[in-house]
Amino acid sequence: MAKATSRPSTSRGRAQRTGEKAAASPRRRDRAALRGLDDETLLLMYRQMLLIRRFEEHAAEGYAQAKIGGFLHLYIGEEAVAVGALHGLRNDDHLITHYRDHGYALVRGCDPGQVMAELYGRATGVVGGRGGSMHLADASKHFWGGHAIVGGHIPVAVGLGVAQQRKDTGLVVLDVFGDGATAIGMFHEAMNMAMIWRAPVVFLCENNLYGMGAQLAEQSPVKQLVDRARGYNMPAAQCDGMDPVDTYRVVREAGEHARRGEGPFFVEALTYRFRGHSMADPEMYRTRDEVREWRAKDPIPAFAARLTEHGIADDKRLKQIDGEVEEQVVAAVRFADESPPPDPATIFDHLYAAPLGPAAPERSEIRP
Amino acid sequence: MAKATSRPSTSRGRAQRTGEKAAASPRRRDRAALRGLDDETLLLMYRQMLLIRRFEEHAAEGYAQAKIGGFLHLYIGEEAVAVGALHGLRNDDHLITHYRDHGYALVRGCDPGQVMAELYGRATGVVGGRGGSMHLADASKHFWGGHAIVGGHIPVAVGLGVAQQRKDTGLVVLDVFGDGATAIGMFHEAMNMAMIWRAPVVFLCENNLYGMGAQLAEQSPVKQLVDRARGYNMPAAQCDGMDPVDTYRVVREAGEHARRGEGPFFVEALTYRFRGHSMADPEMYRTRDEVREWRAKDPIPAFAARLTEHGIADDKRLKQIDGEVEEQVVAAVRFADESPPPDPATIFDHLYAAPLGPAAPERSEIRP
Amino acid sequence: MTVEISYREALHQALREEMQRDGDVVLLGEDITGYGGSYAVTKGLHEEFGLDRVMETPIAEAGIVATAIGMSMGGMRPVAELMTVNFALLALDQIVNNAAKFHYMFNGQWSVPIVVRTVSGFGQLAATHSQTFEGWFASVPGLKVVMPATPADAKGLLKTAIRDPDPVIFIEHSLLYSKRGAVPEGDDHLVPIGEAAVVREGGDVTIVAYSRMLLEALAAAEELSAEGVECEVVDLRTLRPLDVDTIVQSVAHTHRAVVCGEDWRTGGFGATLAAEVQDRCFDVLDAPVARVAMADVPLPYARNLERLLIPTAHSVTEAVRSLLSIGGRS
Amino acid sequence: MTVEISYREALHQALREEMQRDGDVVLLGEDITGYGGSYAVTKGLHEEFGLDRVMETPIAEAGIVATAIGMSMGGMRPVAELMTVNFALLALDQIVNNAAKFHYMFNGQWSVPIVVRTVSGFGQLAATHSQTFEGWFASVPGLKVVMPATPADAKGLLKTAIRDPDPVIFIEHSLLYSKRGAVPEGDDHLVPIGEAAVVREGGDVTIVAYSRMLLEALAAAEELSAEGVECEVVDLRTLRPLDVDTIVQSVAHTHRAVVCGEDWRTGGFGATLAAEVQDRCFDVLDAPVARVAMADVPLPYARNLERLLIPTAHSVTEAVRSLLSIGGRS
Ligand SMILES: Cc1ncc(C[n+]2csc(CCOP(=O)(O)OP(=O)(O)O)c2C)c(N)n1
Ligand SMILES: Cc1ncc(C[n+]2csc(CCOP(=O)(O)OP(=O)(O)O)c2C)c(N)n1
Ligand SMILES: [Mg+2]
Ligand SMILES: [Mg+2]
Repeated sequence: MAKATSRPSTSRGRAQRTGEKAAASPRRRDRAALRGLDDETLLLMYRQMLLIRRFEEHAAEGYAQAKIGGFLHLYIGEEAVAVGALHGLRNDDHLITHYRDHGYALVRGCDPGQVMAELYGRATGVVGGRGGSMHLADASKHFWGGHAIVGGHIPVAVGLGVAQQRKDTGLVVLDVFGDGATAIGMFHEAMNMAMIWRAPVVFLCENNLYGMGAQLAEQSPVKQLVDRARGYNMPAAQCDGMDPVDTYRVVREAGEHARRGEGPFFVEALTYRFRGHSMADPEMYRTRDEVREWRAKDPIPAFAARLTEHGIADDKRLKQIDGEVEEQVVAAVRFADESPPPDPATIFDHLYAAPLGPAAPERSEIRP
Repeated sequence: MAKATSRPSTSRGRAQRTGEKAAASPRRRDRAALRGLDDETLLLMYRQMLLIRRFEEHAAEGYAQAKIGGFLHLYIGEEAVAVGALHGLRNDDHLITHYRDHGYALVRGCDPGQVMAELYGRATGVVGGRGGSMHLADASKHFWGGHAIVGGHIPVAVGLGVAQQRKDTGLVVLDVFGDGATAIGMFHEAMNMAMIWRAPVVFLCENNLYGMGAQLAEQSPVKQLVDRARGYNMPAAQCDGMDPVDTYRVVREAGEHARRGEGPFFVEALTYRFRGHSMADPEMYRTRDEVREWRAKDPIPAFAARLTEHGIADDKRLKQIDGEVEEQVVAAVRFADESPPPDPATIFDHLYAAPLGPAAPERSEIRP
Repeated sequence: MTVEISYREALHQALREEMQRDGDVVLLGEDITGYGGSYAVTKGLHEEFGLDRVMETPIAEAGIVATAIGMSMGGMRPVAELMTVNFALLALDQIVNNAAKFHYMFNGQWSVPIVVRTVSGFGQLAATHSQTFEGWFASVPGLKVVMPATPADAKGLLKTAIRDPDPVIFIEHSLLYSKRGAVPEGDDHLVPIGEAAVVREGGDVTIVAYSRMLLEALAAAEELSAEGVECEVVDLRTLRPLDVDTIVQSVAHTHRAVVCGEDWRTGGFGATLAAEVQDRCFDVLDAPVARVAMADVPLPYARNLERLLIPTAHSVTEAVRSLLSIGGRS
Repeated sequence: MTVEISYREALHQALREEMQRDGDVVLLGEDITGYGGSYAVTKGLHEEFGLDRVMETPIAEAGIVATAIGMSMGGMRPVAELMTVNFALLALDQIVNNAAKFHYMFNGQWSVPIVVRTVSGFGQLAATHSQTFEGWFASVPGLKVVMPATPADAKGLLKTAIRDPDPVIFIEHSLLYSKRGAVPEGDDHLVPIGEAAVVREGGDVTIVAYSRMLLEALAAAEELSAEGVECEVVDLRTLRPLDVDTIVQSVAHTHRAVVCGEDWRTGGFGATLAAEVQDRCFDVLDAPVARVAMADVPLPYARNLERLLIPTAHSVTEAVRSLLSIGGRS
């Protein structure tokens, strides 16, 4: 992966080049691609992808049962991105994402029960039932949310990055957003400012080919989103967002670049969402064939196959993990379902961090 | 000038290449550079640059005498850009600019008296005294203003361009802004949308090296602003903004590209403002030496020298033009000074284009 | 002759008819083609009119409104859709500094005949997606602001807005899209901008409402009528220019007023109304102008909390009852 | 002990002292270094504290506020400068959806201790550069909004705002920068947010004002006093949270109120005040709450037109006189 390239190289491109020159069998090559990671980590990655998948399948059920309201944006199909990216960084590196955030929350270590409780709008949710699916957060884990205004959080990450610099924390910021978000002004302002200040930010663009129903191909003048980075002279690389290990590698390199003080880095993860944009999506804008084609690349069975092929786990172990995860998610649903809704008496809490004193007009207006 | 290049070539670059291969003397080369234009046009260019210069010198006086209020942004030093650019396009091509707009208004054919009257805030001003220096406009000449929110007009030009396309007018839009404006979100949204819709827009960025006091070098991750275009896959070129003929050529090519339906084009004019950002500018951010260096490239004497050198005009003719222009400007000042202020009874006129009917609360609130 | 259709269908018809009538009318916005429009108002129009007249845009709210403004300057009649009014904040500079001002500041040289269609509403969408800013829009000189409550007004006002030479902010309501109502047949049903309607007569209290709150107000009036309290209900329909005379006339005989909205109590449109009514009706008022509004807090996601905060018919009846408990002045 | 300094100098001192006190306090904004700050408030600070603590930004208002928000989440105390309040429209999404809401919507996990310094004012700057939006900011739950009128309050409130854990919109006034006044000496002069001050006592009319309009109100009160009319003048200082009690107490003994601002009459902060005062003081009011505000029109450039529109002491005296001509209720 080239640094500060004017023509960003892609991880795929590199893999191809390796392929050309080497005589190694595909299987040998793939084992090499896994080699940076120990078996435990690989199994953890598998477990995490599965956790996201099962969690969301149950969430979809909860939505169908009207236990979950509002918008529910599933990450199914894209699990490898969150898993790979977060493994590429330190656990305390800062994380801020758009609304498609279940995967990031779970991998970052939020309790699945509390995440499900948030979706259920319960007092035990990660943000007390105030945010729902789009606004998961846990500041103690340096996970700064889940944000629902497209692009709105992108420049916030730059400020977080500048603070790491000033305070010399050695941490970087992972700033996650979709392909559709690259059109909005705030993306531009953020990319530009991050470069000017050399902020340690990894811009991770999840290119799942669609905004809601808007096709990237028709809504972008550049075919590859890494090309967006060229207007800022920002180094950039693509990764295979259906492969947690490839994503891990690219994001790790991007993160180390930023951590070394060399400034921001743009990563484009090539991925696909198997479900609609949100549960309300009639999905008229893409063909069944296209969806089928991508489903064939499902990151979970693909990764499972690699794990067994390389003897990292056998089917039994994978089944066991499967069972454990399912149990965990069922428990999470139960926890959510049994949790109480937020106490109406708390409705004005945390409007301000400082006590308002005698003025406090807000409180006097409760008329529930 | 390359079209749709990923690495935009610059007009300067091209001139250098020409220089390398040819044995022609500098003077021959320069004559060639003028050749596209007949003597009359060249003399008109000279006259127009001079008109802007003299007009603004008198405006500065008017400001000192408090006849002009608010912000006054002088274009002195940058005259070659407006003159060259507008000669590169049709007279009825659409024009929209930022607040540094005197030059564009005058070259587009607004009456200097009415422009000065606008600066004086008089009823006879181009917009009736309502806009002042930053908001000159004449829709009948397809000059859609002077705009004071940095970046705010840039995407408006895209809409104007789309309308030309839909109505098949054969016209293009010249969209003028400064280097500082390229950082703002609206610039990005405009560049992106213009490419998606192939809108016939020439984005003309006047790179005078500074925002107000902010140095481009410190506020931009790209050294050349043409590089900004790369993130949109938009063809781009630089021109020498101290030379009306070079600017003319590049903008003409850009305009023809757009007119042919090939989409937008980005032009970076390399220029310098000799005066402060506005009359209020203490100019602490740049050295006298730098200003002196650029003043040595003053486009007006430089162009005069070329005209005489090539026998297009002799000193006498130039002096005559000088005299005529001075007379014209003095008359403009007189016209402005003798014009009445706007009638207070008109103060609510044109708030809406449609009569408001009985509701019309606005009118009832006049409490002058 | 009328026909019973939904608010959504009424809007769809208005767009379709105006596009048929005038080739300069074009739509632009996010997800208005293949996705079908996030509230399905534009569904199918791109197939009928083609992608040149139903323009899918990238996610760039400022750019969308700016493009519409520029197109209007080029002789077109663009109808820009902002997916929800929450995202309008990103386009506010374009709306306030360009759309609202060009006609005035350039001395009437050109106007900006655009419509910005957008939508307010709720549904557990949480803090950033549950706001409404009509009070802000309505404070901007140069804008017209329309918020229809019924299918008939939705259709008639949208058609008028499209033909209007000034910029119109047209705010729909997500909870009204499926409501049905009688709409005059034919393609010449126009409702004038700037005229309120007295939709129920009564002598005890004036309730001023618009958009969804009109339905809540009517439900409250019905309930109160059973108790012997007769409310006069005014549907504003247009917030700017405000038909203040209709309100004043009503308050002149009821002596009491409740103004209803969904934006925040502090600084919402209800404050504008209350300020105006107390000013013009001081002598006839027997009680302060009461406001039904959103409490001053971001809307939380949890269903129970959301329900506590969203103003309803119940909030209106409570406000009316508490007004009536205040003794007359004379 | 006090010292007489300008409003500009008071602000400068507040920034400097807080930066000396707390290394996490940083400034960011356009042209605040080499240019010296467009109103010279930050002049010289980059030399004293270096470019890491006085950060020049590109022209990107949304980005500036967002950066400040992110820095605050990273443990810093950023003071962002938006060159004028007109440009704040471009950052409104960041202010409303991020700064104001994070603390609430993420359930108190973190707060956003930023100050957004900006400035309103006039001076033939024409339509887009002569607006003020305090009524909008003050309607947003989660924000604090401060508009000092005097050097002492400018200094004391800015220092408090910087130490405050919530986002504070701090609006200065371009026509006040050169006004001088007594400021307590030393670096511990703090003025609490949320407390209005009765700056002149009187029994006939309450005038509520803030920022530049306070000076106009005081001039009006002086003039009216010569005629035997005694005005009580309340300087709000903070618009949110609003110290409504101080206003109510004053109106309780004057029975009349004029509220003054420079934003538009329709939907401006004056409407918020009028709505609130008529609600809480209905029984004691002898006349409607009068508003002094900007007429509902974009401000034109021409000097004579601008002068007609900007509210002045004269507008205040006129409003008071017309209030007094309205007979008492009892
Ligand atoms: C400013 C803004 N505009 C529009 C929307 C509505 N909206 C929500 S998600 C979305 C599509 C975003 O697509 P992308 O960035 O590719 O992310 P993805 O959903 O594919 O992960 C849109 C238009 C919004 N939330 N915010
Ligand atoms: C949105 C916005 N932010 C800030 C300003 C204040 N401002 C006016 S001009 C200017 C500098 C613009 O520089 P540039 O775009 O390079 O144009 P130039 O003045 O050099 O021609 C700034 C910051 C503004 N008018 N609008
Ligand atoms: Mg996407
Ligand atoms: Mg410049």
